[in-house]
Order: sequence, then structure tokens, then C-alpha cells
Amino acid sequence: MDLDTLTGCLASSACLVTQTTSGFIIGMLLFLVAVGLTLIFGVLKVVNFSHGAFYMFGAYFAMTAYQLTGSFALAMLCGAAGTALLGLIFERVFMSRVYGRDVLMQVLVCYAFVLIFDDVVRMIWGPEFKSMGMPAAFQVPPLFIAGGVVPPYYLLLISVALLAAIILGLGLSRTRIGKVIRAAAHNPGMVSALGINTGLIYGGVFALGGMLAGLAGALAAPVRSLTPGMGFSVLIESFIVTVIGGMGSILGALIGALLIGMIRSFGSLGFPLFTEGLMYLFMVIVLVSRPTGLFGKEVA
Amino acid sequence: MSAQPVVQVEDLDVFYGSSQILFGVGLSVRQGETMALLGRNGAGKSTTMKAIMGLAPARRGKVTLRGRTVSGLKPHHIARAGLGFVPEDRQIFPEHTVEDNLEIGAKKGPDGQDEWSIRRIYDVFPLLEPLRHRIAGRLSGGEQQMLAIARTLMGNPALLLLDEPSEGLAPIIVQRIGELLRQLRGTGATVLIAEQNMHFCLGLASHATVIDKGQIVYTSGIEELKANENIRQRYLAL
Amino acid sequence: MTELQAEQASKVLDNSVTQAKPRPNRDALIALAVFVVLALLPMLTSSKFLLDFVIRCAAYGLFATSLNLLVGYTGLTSFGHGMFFGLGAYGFGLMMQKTGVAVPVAFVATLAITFVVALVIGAICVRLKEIYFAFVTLAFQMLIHSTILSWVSLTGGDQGLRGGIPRPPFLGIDLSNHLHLYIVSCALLVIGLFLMHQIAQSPFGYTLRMIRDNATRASFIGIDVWRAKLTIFVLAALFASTGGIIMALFVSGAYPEFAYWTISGEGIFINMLGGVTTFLGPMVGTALFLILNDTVTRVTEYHGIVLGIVILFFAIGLRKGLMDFVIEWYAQRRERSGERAS
Amino acid sequence: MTRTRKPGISRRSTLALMGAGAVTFAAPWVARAQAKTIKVGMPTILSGRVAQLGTSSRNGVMLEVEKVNAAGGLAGRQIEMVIRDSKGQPQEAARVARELVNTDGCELLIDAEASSGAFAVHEVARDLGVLCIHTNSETSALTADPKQHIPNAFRTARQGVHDSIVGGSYAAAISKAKGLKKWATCAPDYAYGRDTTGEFTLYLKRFAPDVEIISESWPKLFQPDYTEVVTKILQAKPQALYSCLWGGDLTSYIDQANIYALFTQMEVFAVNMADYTALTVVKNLPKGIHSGNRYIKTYPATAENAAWGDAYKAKYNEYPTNWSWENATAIMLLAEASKKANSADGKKLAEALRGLKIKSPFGADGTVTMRAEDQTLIGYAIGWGTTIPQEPYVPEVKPGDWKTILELEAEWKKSKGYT
Repeated sequence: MDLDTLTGCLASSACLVTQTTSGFIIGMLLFLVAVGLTLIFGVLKVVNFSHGAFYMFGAYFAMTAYQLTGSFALAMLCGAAGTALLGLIFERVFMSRVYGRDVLMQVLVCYAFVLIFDDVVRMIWGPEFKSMGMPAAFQVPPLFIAGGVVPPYYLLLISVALLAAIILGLGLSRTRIGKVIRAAAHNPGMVSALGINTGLIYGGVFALGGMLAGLAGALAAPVRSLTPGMGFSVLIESFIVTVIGGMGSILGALIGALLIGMIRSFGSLGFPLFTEGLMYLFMVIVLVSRPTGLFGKEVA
Repeated sequence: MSAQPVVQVEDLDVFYGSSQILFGVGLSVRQGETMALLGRNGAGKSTTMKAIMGLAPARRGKVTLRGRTVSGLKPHHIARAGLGFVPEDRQIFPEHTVEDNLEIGAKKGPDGQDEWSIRRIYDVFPLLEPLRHRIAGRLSGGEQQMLAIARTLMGNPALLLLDEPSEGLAPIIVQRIGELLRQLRGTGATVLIAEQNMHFCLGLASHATVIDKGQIVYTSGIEELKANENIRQRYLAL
Repeated sequence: MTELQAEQASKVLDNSVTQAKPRPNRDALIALAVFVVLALLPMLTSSKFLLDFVIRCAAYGLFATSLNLLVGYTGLTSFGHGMFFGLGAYGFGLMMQKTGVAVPVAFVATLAITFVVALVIGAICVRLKEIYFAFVTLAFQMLIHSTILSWVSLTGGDQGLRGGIPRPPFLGIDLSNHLHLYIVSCALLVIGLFLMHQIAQSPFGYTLRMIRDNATRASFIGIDVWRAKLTIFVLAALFASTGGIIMALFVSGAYPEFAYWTISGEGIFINMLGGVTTFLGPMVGTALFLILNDTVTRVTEYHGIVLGIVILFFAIGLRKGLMDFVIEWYAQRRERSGERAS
Repeated sequence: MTRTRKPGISRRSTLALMGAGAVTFAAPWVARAQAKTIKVGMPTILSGRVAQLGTSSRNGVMLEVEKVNAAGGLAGRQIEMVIRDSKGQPQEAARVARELVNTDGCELLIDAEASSGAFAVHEVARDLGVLCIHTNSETSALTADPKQHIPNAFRTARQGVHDSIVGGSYAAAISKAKGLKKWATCAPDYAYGRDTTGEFTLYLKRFAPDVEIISESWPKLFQPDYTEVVTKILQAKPQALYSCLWGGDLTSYIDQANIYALFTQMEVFAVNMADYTALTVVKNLPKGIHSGNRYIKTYPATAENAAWGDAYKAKYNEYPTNWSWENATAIMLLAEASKKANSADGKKLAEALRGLKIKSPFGADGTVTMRAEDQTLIGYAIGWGTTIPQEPYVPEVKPGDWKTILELEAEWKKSKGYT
């Protein structure tokens, strides 16, 4: 424990700004992965244990696109679009066969694909870790805000993630398709009796979730090393986020992700050797006091 | 009235698990008719409705909608073929507003009809208009029933399936729903109502079919049923 | 479980109910016979590989079967059962390394520790339902794993308990002798399975099935659901811990991997492979899993793909575990032959 | 499954062929020459996060085995490698090692596992008495702790404490020259990270007593995001930073620290930087990072070393790793020992290995020695230098002095109660 550093930081504005933004950076990227997870659970009632693989594919797709075209924007697009397509295929061909079945069966199908996807990446891109490299446009010195340090690339990252959060939030509450998705989450049978193809909704939601994870992977690719299995630790953290925020709640995913970001950011100052444990401890406390998470609804 | 029935059900067998619920059920409803499907609790009314809608799996039999076989199709295909289903427990989307519920139900009819707009719904269901931004889960039972019917109408169905619309509602509300349905009938709608409440139907339907223990036991015009004390006593008395 | 599956499951179990009343004497005889056969095995073959395989079967089998007491019999989907496997391995290993007590003492003490830990964790977890129960057990597992990694002075952190586990001979049994270890593992396996079978066939076992099928109805007829769930949670933990002890003896050490979620995942996979509707399903699953793992890792380093496809075959293709499949097939055949006879 | 990269195809198919050749296809041929061949078992990590290192271990071994076999094998017996994946799990490593000996009839073991796996295999070696050479575990205790000692286990890997002595003295010299008093450390939170960091700071402070550690970070192994660690270090404003992150973690860390311009604000000492797996991967490698050598073909700057590195590159289309040379050394030592003992018998080989000094491209003075007292490798090339973003990456390496290393190591052992 190193509480002096922590209290010292809380007293300094420079440190507060830097650590808070670092909490935001960690949190927002986590949010992009977690929100897909929570959306898929909310609508499809499936716990997608293979979600980390989409993050991984997003990063690899982006890297390959970047190497081929040299365009950062295209790399992001490829990362997002590629994983959306992958999500759609995965849902239509495999996941759709285990809806309404035992949770164990669903988990196993996902588990199977965690194994398969990691090996597929190893076959295509090799076992060695890779790096995409930072686009030249962002190889600039960091900004100083109120004494705190903020790299421009992370500003972009936070903006994209926030934009995604806003579009998603508005899309789900304001558009007809968003309303239909929420209705399908609640009562798919009735939605289909109203003439709406729920299979399409499911596929779409899975593709959307995959796309968000892929986008997160693509955004992370310039600053994180790429390796088969890279999705795993991200998956675990996203789980903590969704469980804390409440499975199925998008607001919960946002709040949960930011909480975890802040715990990581400030926890590493105060408890450098138990930052990870701190997250699990927090999750246990939330689950015990509020089993459905902070924003989760009581399941019927 | 045209000769071709809007819906024709033939020889329907439905099982839940290993127990058989429906035994060769057959019925048909013609254009403009309001058919009452009567029977005691557990006679198989709801199952018949669900089977027509594709929500309960039929092991044998055939459902034809406007000349087209729909049995075996997925519910959303059946809905698009022109069936509008209002389930027994209404199943409105409780977290959406009234207007959102209507919006979700909106679609063109099987021949591209677009007769129902939210505006027209409010004209027909004036009670819903002031509630348009209310969260549907907070409506009263009667309001929810109206909303459920209105939501289905938004899909411009060729045939409306109503499952126990009067169930669990206060008599005064039941009466209002009845008026509403008569009004609908006036617009030329074709309706199949499953009901336990015979009196609710007698003033509403043009034809009646009686189901008992999963089998159709009687079919006639509504006036004949009114006259047939025997059938009413045997199958419909509580 | 979905209703349909619960229905299927209870049907199969109900069939066995009508046929097999609890018959502890008969079970004991069968257990004894199995033990004798296993104990004679080393005389028939000199293959150390086979003995190793049986020892590992004992460790994983006790773990997987105890998990099935939760998953299959009570409907408690635990994603964190592996923590007790790890607890057994670490508890026993540490006791032997640090205190130098006799093996049986360490064995009993480890079970006592497991009992206390399972009671505390279980008391918190079993209040939750379905996926939330799964998550909170997973969270506890990760917390324990994290603690093992952090508490280096006691556990050795990521390198595990180093330097081997001392195994002083007791009552003429020397566990550092491969053959002795083999016999003891077989004995623990057979006794463990026998006890778990008694639990499953006891009135308490039927209470558990009732809770699985309909907890509300069970509480209506006066069953204290929380208490019953907690009891089976703790009992299952004890058997999982025994499995962990066997594993610790086999590798002469304990590693954080034993308490990692992947062990729980493998337990679930084993249950799925063998099937959760029969008592011996998980045992069959264990053997299948180990054979699969050993052969596939031999042949290719892309074993993820192979294992993944096998899982898909069971989960999407067969839609049930092997033993479930066999039993259903057998029942159908009998039904058909019955029809022909009549 | 489509394979996209052209060079990848040839490399991977070579690997596949080689693996298959060694394990499967060779079998019938071996059967005829049963008495002639000697099977050597090798549990290593071929899948998961560190598969790259396991693969490079296999490559290092196979490169040498071919040479040894071409020259007549071990005392006239051709080596047949049986290489199995342990997935990096200790219990699997133990299981595979037992199986290799008990079922596959391997007479020797090359244990190419990471630390926890190495300790597990060590117990198997203790149990079965088979000759075992640990090739990858750098944890000093594996050979330094007499409780671990067994006569049939050797180590050909570098040792953490050697590394720290050289690193500490190198860093202290620079500290004094540049006046670096405030230091921060950042290491992965597991045994290797903790031990190496502890030993490094021990020797740093010994040689430069006024150095002060003002901040410590312990990210988790394989942590994807180091943002909070980077900002924490920035807050602490140290003059120098020590890190023993490695592989993908190190490159992630560099990429993330780069955009905070961390490398312009302090001197960075990253012991695992000068390894091709990191050097060739990082796109914007900052200039002037201090690093210890892992494997680099320009140090030792000898023709033998350069030739070995090039031969490896030619065969596998990638550069060797730290694990490659450590594994190659195991085979080189075995070959020499079998000549000395004129036998391929495990006991005789072990006897011959103790104190054996061989010529080696990886030796500080062209030789490496298997020290008899604790059966671990000494005399290998070890030094520190600063990086540049292109080949040769580390143009000048300041060699560590083995005399000092051995003196301080003896002292360290005493302080740990090992002697």
C-alpha cells in the first residue's frame, strides 16, 4: 500500500487531471467492448464469452489495412466493418442454434470459438506479437491541460468512444429500429408476432456488438501490442464492467467502465500490488449488495 | 361476402411435450366476418390462436391465409402475410411509451395497405391520445388492451386474432372494448375472437365456433348459437 | 436450465428413481469391486502412462463429479468451482511444506479449511440466481487467484509452491512411490464417488432435484432452499478439494493455474462432454477430456481449433453429453423392442 | 484458412515439416534404427501468449540437432527430438515431461518452459532421475537454492542475478556520470519481475549509494493497457526508469509511453529491450534506451555469432530470441559431453557436463562453462548498451565483467543463505 502517493495526488491538480484522463482513456476503450457485451446480453440473453475475439480481430484487421493502405481512417473502418461482418456470420451460423438453451451450452459454444479464433489468428498472422505503429499525424508532443498531460491520440480515442456512446444511446431511444431492438430484448415473441424478423434483429445486434469491440481493438492497435489471445484480458475486464453496471444496461456499462478506469488509475497509485484484486473486490461487493449490478433490472 | 375464406384452418394437431392439446381442429373465417371461438378455460382456444400465428408448433394440419399456406412459417412471415395477433395477456412493451408501442407495430398490410396511421388510431381510440407519452407499463388493464389492439392494427392486418380481450377487465371496460370492436367491424375488418365470456361475443360476432377438449364441436351463425340452448349448456356454461 | 431440458433431465432421473432405490450395500460392493480391479491394474500392465492417467482421472473426476452435484442435480451453474480445487492443492501442499505434519492430518486439515472457506463464500453466493450466481462464483475465484498471485511470501506467487511437496510415509504408505500414490488415488476416487452417489440418491439428493426443477414449489412445501443449496455447495467443495489434493500429490506442487477460471471452465466442459443427467456422466467426460487433451496436444499445436470443433460437435451437433446420448439411445431402443414384443 | 503473407508460408511450412519430421514421419525410419537413436523429450510452450518464444526454442534446438546428427549424433546415436506443447501450464508441463520419459521412451529432457513450468518439470526430474536441462528459466533460485539441487538437473539459461549485477553496475556508472538520483521502476507483477527488479536496485544502490527509488509500478503480466502506469511515473518525475517488461508487454508499454513523451523526460533502462522480438516490432523505437543484451547477432561481435544468427534467420526467416541461444547451448553442451563421456547415457552425460567448458558463439570470451557446483551456465556474453531504431539496433555493447559477476554472485548466495 502506498496511501501517501494517493493522497499526494488527490491534492495536486496536475496529478488529478492526468490520472482522471488516464482513467477516462482506460474506461472509454473498455466501454466500447463492454457495451457490445451488455447489448448482446440484453437483447439475445447470451453471455458472449467470445467477445474478446472481436476486439482482437478488430486490431488485426486495422493493422493489416493500415499496412496495405497507410490510411488510419481506412484502418479504423476495416476494423469495425470486418468485425461487424464476422459477428453477423457468427451469430447466424452458430449462436442462433443455442438460443433458449442451457447457459452452459451457450458458454461452451463461445468457449469453443475463443479457442478457434485464437488459433485462426495464429495461423494467419503468426504467433509473434506485432505492433501497428502510431500514425504520423499523432506523433506529436502531448498537450498540457491544467498541468496534466494528455496525448492528442487519446483525445481522439475518447471522442470516438463518446461519440459511439451518444449515437448508440440516441439510436436506441429515438429511432424505430432502436425501439424495436429494445422491444425485442423484452419480448421477442411479441415482436415477431408484429411481423418483425427477430433473427435479423439478433444478427444485427450481434454485428453491432462485434463492431464496437472491433472498433475498440482498432483504436487500441496503435498503442497496444497485437498477439493471439490479446482479447482475453480485455474480455475479463469488460465482464467486470458489465456485471458492475448491470447486464443489459448501456448506462451501466458506461458508468461501470469509468469506475473501473478510475479504480485502475488511482488504485495503481495507492495499491500498486493489488490493483487487479481491487477490481474483483469491488465486483464482489457490488454483486453481493446488488446482485443485478448498479443499473441492472431485476430479472423476471 | 367473398367465397374465399380469409383464413382456413384444417386438421390441426398440437402437442406440448408428449401431451396432445388440439385434435384435428378446423375452422374458417370469411371476409368481413367476426368469428367467435368459444370454449371453457383450457378448451384449447389460446393454443388454436397461437398455432394459427405460428407460435405453437403444429404437428399436423394446415393453415391457409388468403389462399396461401402459412403453417410452418415463422411468426413474422405469418404476420406479414396479413395476420394480426393480440395475445391473451396483451404483451405490450411496458418500458416503451404508448406511441413507441404503436410505432413498433407499424407496417404495411399484405397488399401494401397503409390504412392505419397513428393519427387514425387516435381517432378510433381517442382515449389513447392523451396517454401518448405515457410509459405503457403504467397504463390500466383496459388501456393496455386498447393499446395492444391498436398496436396490432398499425400493422394493417387482413385478419385480426383477439385472444380473450375481455379477460381480467372490469365490466365497464369490457363494454367499452366491445363497442370499439363493433366499431372496427363497421370498418369491414375480419376478426377471430377467442373468448370464454360468451355474452361479450354474442353481441359482437357474426359467427361462432365452439371448442371443447381440443376439438371443434359446433359451428354456426351467431343467431343459431343463441337459439341452441343445448350447446350453450353443454360446452359454455361455467 | 431451460424448462425443456429440466424436463428431459428429470425424466431420465425419474426413470432411474423408479428402478434404483438407494441401496448403499449394493453400491459399496460395486465400489469395492471397482477398487479391486483398479488396484490389480498395475499387475497386468507396466505402463506408467496408464497409471498416471488414472491418477489424473481421479483428480479431475472428483472435481467434475462434484461440480455436477451443483450443476446437474441442483441447477447451480458455478463458474468458480475451480477455486476449491486450487484451495485443496495449496492447502495440502502448504501444510506439508510448512508444518511437516503427517499426510492424513494434512488431508483432514485441508478439508477443514475448505469447509470453512466454502461455508463463507457459499453463504454469500447461493442467495443469487442463475447467471448472477455464476458471476459471483467467478468473481470469488478470480479474487482467490489474485490473492495467490499477490501473497508471494506464502504461496510463491506465479511460480507456485516450489521445491516439491514432502510426502513422509505413514501407515506403511509412501506417497512418493508411484504405485502407492496410484493406489491411494484410486481409493480416494472410489470412496469419493461412492459418497457422492449416496448423497445424490438420498432424500436430500431428491430435495436438490426438486429445487432445481422448481425452487418456489420446493420452498412452499417447507424446504429451506438456501440451507439446502449451501449444504451441497460446501459438500461439493470438499470433493473438489480432494481432487486438488490428488493433483498436488501428482505434480508434487501447487500452481496458481489450479485456482484459475480455466479449471472451472474445463470442469464445465467435462460435464458437458459426459452429460449432466447421469451420475457417471462427468467421470466419462473426464476420461474423454483427458484422452482428447493428451492426443490432440501430441499431434498439433493448433489444438485450440480441434478442441473447439469437438465442443461444437457436442454443443450444437449432439446437443447433449455422451452419456445422455447413450442412455437416450438405449431407452429408445428398449422402447422400440418393447413395442415389437407387444 | 487463408494464409496471407508470402514469407509466412515458407516459414511455417518449414516448421510444420520439421515438427512433423521430428515427431511423426521419422517414426518408421526410427523403428529400424532403434538402437541407434536417442530420444530427447522437450516440453515447451507452443500455444498461447508466449508461443513465439517456445517456437524459437524449438528452432534453436533443431538447428543444433541437425548439426549434431550430421556429425554422427550423441556418441554415435542419432538424436530424435520429441517436442510437446505444455500450453504454458505447469501441471501440463509436468504431465508431458512424465509422459515423454515413461511412454515415449525419452532418455533426456530439454525443459524449455518458463519459470513455473520449469519448477514443475524439475520435480519430475527429481522423481524420475532423468537428465534434464532447463533452458529458459532465469529464476536464480532454480539452481542457486541448494534445496532445489538435484544431480541430474542443469541450466543453460542466463540467470537473473547475473543480469542484475551487470545491469546494476552499468546503470550506476551512468547514474554517477549524469547525476541520476531519483529512479522509478516498472515491472510485471510476477516472480521474474519482482526478483529481477529487487536484485537490480540492490546492485544499483550498491554501486551508486545515493540513488533513491521514488516510485514503483507493478502492472499485471500481459496487461493490455499501461496508461495508468505511464501517468503515475510521469507524476513521480524520476530522472531514470528501470523496467524488466518484455516481449509484447514491453512494446505496448513503449508505444503508450511514447505518446506521453515519457522517453524524452528520463533515462530509460529496459533490460529486455535488446531482443529482436521487441526491436523489430516497435515502429517508433525511441533512441537511446539502455538495455541488456538478450540475443543479438552483433554481440559478441564475433564471426561465429554473426554466422549463427544468419544461419538461424536463413532457416526460419526471423531472428533468434533469447530462448533460442539458450536452447541451442543445451544441445551444444550435450554433444560435447557425449564426446567426453563417449556415451549417451544420462548419468555419464551428467558427470561429463559438470564443469564442462565448450566453445560457443554466445560466450563472452568464445566459451561458456557449465559450473560444477550448482550446475548452471556461466561465461555467456552479457552486457548493456543503448538502442538505435535500425540495425544493428545496439551498436555498442559494454560487456559485463565475469570476475565481478562471480564475486558478487557468491556474496549474494551467502546473503540468501544458499551457501
